[in-house]
Amino acid sequence: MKGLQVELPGLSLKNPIMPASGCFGFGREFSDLYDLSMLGAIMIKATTVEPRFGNPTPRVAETSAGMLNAIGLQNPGLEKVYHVELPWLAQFDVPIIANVAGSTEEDYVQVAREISKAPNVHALELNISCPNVKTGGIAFGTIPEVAKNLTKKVKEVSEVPVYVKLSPNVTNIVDMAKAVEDGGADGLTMINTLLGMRLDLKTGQPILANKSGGLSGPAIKPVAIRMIYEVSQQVSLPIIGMGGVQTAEDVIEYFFAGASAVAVGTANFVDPFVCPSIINELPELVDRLGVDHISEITGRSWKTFEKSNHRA
Amino acid sequence: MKGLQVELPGLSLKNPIMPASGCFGFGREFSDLYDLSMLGAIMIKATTVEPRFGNPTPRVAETSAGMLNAIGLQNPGLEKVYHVELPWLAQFDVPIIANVAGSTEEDYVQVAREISKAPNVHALELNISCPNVKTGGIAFGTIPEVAKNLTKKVKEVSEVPVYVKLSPNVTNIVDMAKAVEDGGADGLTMINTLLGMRLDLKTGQPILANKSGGLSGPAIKPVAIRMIYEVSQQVSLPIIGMGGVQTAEDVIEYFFAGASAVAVGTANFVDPFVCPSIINELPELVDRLGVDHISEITGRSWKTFEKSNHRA
Amino acid sequence: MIVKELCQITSQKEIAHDIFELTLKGELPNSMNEPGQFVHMKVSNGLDPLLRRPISIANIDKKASEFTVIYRKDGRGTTILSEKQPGEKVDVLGPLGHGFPVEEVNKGETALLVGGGIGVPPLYQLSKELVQKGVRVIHVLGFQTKDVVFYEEAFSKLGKTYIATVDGTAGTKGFVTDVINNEELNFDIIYSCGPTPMLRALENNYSSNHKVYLSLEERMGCGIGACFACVCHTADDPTGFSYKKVCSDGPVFKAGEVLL
Amino acid sequence: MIVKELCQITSQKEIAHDIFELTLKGELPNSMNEPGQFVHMKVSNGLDPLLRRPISIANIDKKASEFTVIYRKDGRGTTILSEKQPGEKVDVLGPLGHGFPVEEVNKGETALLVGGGIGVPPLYQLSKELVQKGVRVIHVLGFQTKDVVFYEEAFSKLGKTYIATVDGTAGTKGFVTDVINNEELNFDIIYSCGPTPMLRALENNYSSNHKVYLSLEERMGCGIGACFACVCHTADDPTGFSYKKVCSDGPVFKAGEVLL
Ligand SMILES: Cc1cc2nc3c(=O)[nH]c(=O)nc-3n(C[C@H](O)[C@H](O)[C@H](O)COP(=O)(O)OP(=O)(O)OC[C@H]3O[C@@H](n4cnc5c(N)ncnc54)[C@H](O)[C@@H]3O)c2cc1C
Ligand SMILES: Cc1cc2nc3c(=O)[nH]c(=O)nc-3n(C[C@H](O)[C@H](O)[C@H](O)COP(=O)(O)OP(=O)(O)OC[C@H]3O[C@@H](n4cnc5c(N)ncnc54)[C@H](O)[C@@H]3O)c2cc1C
Ligand SMILES: Cc1cc2nc3c(=O)[nH]c(=O)nc-3n(C[C@H](O)[C@H](O)[C@H](O)COP(=O)(O)O)c2cc1C
Ligand SMILES: Cc1cc2nc3c(=O)[nH]c(=O)nc-3n(C[C@H](O)[C@H](O)[C@H](O)COP(=O)(O)O)c2cc1C
Ligand code: FES
Ligand code: FES
Repeated sequence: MKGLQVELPGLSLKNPIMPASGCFGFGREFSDLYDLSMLGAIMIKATTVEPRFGNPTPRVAETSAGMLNAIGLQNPGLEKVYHVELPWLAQFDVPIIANVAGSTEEDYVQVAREISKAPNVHALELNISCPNVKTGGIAFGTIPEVAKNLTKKVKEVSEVPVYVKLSPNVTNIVDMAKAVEDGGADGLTMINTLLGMRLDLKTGQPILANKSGGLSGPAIKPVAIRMIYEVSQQVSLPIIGMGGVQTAEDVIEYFFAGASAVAVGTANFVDPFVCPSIINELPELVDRLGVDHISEITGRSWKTFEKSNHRA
Repeated sequence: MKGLQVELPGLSLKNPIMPASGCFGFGREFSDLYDLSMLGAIMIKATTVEPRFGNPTPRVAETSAGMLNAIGLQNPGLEKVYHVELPWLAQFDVPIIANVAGSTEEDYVQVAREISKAPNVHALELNISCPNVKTGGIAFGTIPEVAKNLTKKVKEVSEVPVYVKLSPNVTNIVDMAKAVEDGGADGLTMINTLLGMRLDLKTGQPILANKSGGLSGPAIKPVAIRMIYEVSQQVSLPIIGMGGVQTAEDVIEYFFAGASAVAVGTANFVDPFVCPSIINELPELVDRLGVDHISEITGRSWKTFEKSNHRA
Repeated sequence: MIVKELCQITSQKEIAHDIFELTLKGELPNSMNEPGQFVHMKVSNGLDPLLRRPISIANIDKKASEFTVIYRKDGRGTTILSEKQPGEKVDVLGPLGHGFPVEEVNKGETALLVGGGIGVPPLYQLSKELVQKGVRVIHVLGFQTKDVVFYEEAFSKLGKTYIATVDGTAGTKGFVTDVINNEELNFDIIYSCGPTPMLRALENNYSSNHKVYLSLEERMGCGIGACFACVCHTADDPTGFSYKKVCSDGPVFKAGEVLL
Repeated sequence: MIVKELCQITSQKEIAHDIFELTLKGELPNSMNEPGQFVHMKVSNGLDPLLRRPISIANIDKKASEFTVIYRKDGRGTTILSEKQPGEKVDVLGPLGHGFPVEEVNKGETALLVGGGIGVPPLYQLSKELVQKGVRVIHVLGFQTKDVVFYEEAFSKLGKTYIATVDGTAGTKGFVTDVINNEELNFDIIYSCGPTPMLRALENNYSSNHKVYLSLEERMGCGIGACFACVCHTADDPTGFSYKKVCSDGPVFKAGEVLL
């Protein structure tokens, strides 16, 4: 659609809307509902070297304007993703962003090296921020130096641009962003979930079998907007924004904050048709803002421009 | 009310419910609505050495199941709080917890020394975590060593027990809690607001004049519960929990997580009668849990106990 | 006294494009004693939206135990409110703040009531009370365009009523200040509610030789004076610590009292 | 085919204590082809609550373009649902999952339908379809107590119906398994839906020499197989990587297929 095309490292997007990793599986379920080729891109479920079953159930719990999940990176493993899921996805005219996860540096490097060879994988998303995995992985997402080194290692082997997915569970998000920029990242995706918990009112026990989980949905949007606002002013990498996006208006808010594209996660569970709906509604909103192209509004919140008077 | 009395350092509470700092002013407005003596305690608005006007307006913005505020610690200053507000509050039979803020160590020490002398101030709440003040203050709430030293200094001069209010905007909340425990804190209050932002859909500019603000309300409750769950297992200080409490059920969830009392913030704006309502509803809930005293359920989420089967 | 009450909707009408007139029944009207006060309304039972919405009281009918508000369907909250049907209940906190001082004008004198857009509603109850007191009232009401003009007839019944629209589709083309100048209106006091630029113009042009009372608007949290969301500087100390809260000290202030 | 539709409420009744029978009209029933499937319902327009609620389809009336669900008013979502009135619309996603295989039993054979609490509803549509096929049906329905028993008469019209209550206030005192044992029931196949301990007992006691189909329950996110919230291990690989999703592979599984 006119005015929605976006060019990002490795990605030529028809429009800036894509489902977020872990909220769309490998696309099969949604392919029964609409044509996946209409999406800007697809961020597929995290892939690890070996298959993972993930955490025991319950794996989700509802919260006020949000939800907690502790899926635990369930996935069929690199080989099956590479040989079954990606070739299946190749029938659609849509670039794939492969979400790469692991518990050691070697894990990440191996998945990145292999999966970046798939012809329809146009970019990697380095998941250094999954809160639901117990091993040492937390350091990747919270210590700038560790994140930088991991990014470097992955960049060395990847055949496609590498986006790093930042965790919001840090004191200083700008430091993390700068570190992965130094490490050679081509872009950022942010934010992953906030760490949260809910307790059952009868037993007193955590509702999630994993106890804590990742908080997503509209509740976290103000945190994401703030972080993107800060980071986009301090690094020169493009940002794919996410966290609580439900409507085309939310997409505009993310662009204003500094995002160049937007991913939709939890909202796919509330309304499986949400991505096509947003894509349909965007052109009119962009039009109303008086710009020809959605990219023109990226960072408007902090770029100087003629303040329009909007008081009736 | 039977079963609701709570004993905490410096505080003998009729019940464990108190308005949170900044959400109740100095009590005057609510005193027209109900008898303040029915509250467990009152956490008064942050007090600084000098009067502060605070930030320009707009100072609040609504978010999904939450709100942002950037009041900027507006207050009449130590002298007026000490000589006018606290004596006025002395007419009620309710212990006051004085919220102490500043931009330098000296500020904190001076306010703490003076305000702790007021006869109805039974405890201090060290606000090392206000996100809406631009000066170097952020270090107090995010660097364990700095927080520890500040706590120590304040403890040296305070005539009443000192609770330290933790910021959720940190990578590791347990480290912060341990640091202030080492510094001699008598208790913790947690959590303060998450840093967030909202943008106006017409102008693209932040809605708050201060740009970013503190996110409070039900949206943040899962984050608070998770942090209290973690911290209460790692330190031996009592915790006054807060973040999105709206109902008596929420209070129970905080106790399960590890809190010994609960503060109500944003909910006072939605329903100014919320504190008395919660206090009225609590006894029945405690009763239904089969305990005599609400303190018995503190930390039930992580303490071993007979799991009750609650499946119908 | 501030009361929180579940009031029942007795009528809800769209009286102009996206402008709704909502009448509610309950005990609340008994506590309403000043025109220009407002109520703080919870438009849904749950958390979405979370906060209350401040809306001015446009009409008080103590005999019927009813009061009326007029609001523009704008964002999420007012949209939800506009979908409510007679019979449904709305959680209302009020009456809040201090209204227009009717006692500042005497029987036989003339009051100029200047309203802009959704600032017009509270002037209706004010006008009724002034007329009852024997004050002559002149209304100058400004709107964006013809489609959003409301209550022209109701105001006309109380006194001379001028309409101005920005695009000239109804009444005079231009701003309310143009009308006041062009018509060479004479008056003893101004009461006004509307956009800040309008209030500022009135303050600048008339407050030196007239009594002028202005009703302000500000984003609110609590609505009762506790959260400090809605403060403004006092005019005599524009950069200092002294302040007024729009919700509890206002929303009506004497011109020159606070910094606009 | 999965459809998302705003269906209109044609009736809502409390048929037992906190148990509601809700009938909805729309195109959706045309896509419903298996008893035991479920719908995923958004009980409010806004964000509170955020997620959909899975509820089994209890009755399908294609001619009237209606379907019925029966649910217990439990938490926030079902409470909001229970307050809705005929004429209001509900956002329904469905039909979801795989239901009970009617083809696994032949005309003239006997099917035992075992339900527990809010697991009873999907058995109603199943029973109707079995009877229509010429299968003899026996129902054993367990409830906590008399007040929450529902559809006893409706099931009785289709076949022999035993009620058990935990406290003995209606039917036999005890569990459904007690009834099956005591009454020495004979049957060719079991279909069941209810609490996991009940399903586990049926699997343990009968699956070695009967066909047994069980409908499972799990906390859900998407309801369509995308989020991996609702997975369970397969029985042949109880600690491995193989899994089934309750929402899209189930909710009905053959006993022995997945780990209960
Ligand atoms: C004292 C007072 C009296 C008012 N009287 C009237 C009236 O009689 N009729 C009428 O139509 N409007 C009136 N307003 C404005 C009215 O409060 C807003 O239009 C309304 O809050 C918008 O809510 P929303 O959910 O539709 O918009 P949203 O933009 O979704 O609201 C988001 C948040 O911003 C706040 N907000 C948005 N616009 C305003 C505004 N203009 N002023 C204050 N807060 C705002 C909302 O209260 C809410 O907290 C009054 C405002 C004040 C302060
Ligand atoms: C396939 C399937 C079919 C079902 N069919 C029926 C039915 O026909 N009648 C009926 O009364 N109930 C049925 N249930 C259970 C029903 O989904 C829950 O009672 C309902 O979701 C509770 O929502 P709530 O908002 O009232 O409770 P809350 O406790 O407020 O819900 C909070 C969250 O937990 C989830 N949740 C809570 N209890 C359950 C549960 N038992 N199973 C799954 N999720 C739960 C909710 O969906 C929601 O996401 C079914 C569940 C499943 C999985
Ligand atoms: C059920 C679920 C599973 C997720 N799995 C992954 C994952 O595998 N990899 C990843 O990087 N992020 C994962 N996420 C995080 C989302 O991609 C996204 O960053 C986050 O949910 C915020 O967006 P939202 O609020 O729109 O959901 C998952 C989120 C949810 C809700
Ligand atoms: C308007 C507003 C003002 C606040 N002012 C203060 C303050 O002065 N000092 C402080 O320690 N916390 C302040 N807080 C934080 C609250 O005390 C509380 O920690 C936080 O809002 C979370 O609780 P809630 O979700 O119940 O509001 C303020 C919060 C709000 C909403
Ligand atoms: S709105 Fe809270 S002080 Fe005015
Ligand atoms: S509920 Fe999402 S996969 Fe089953």
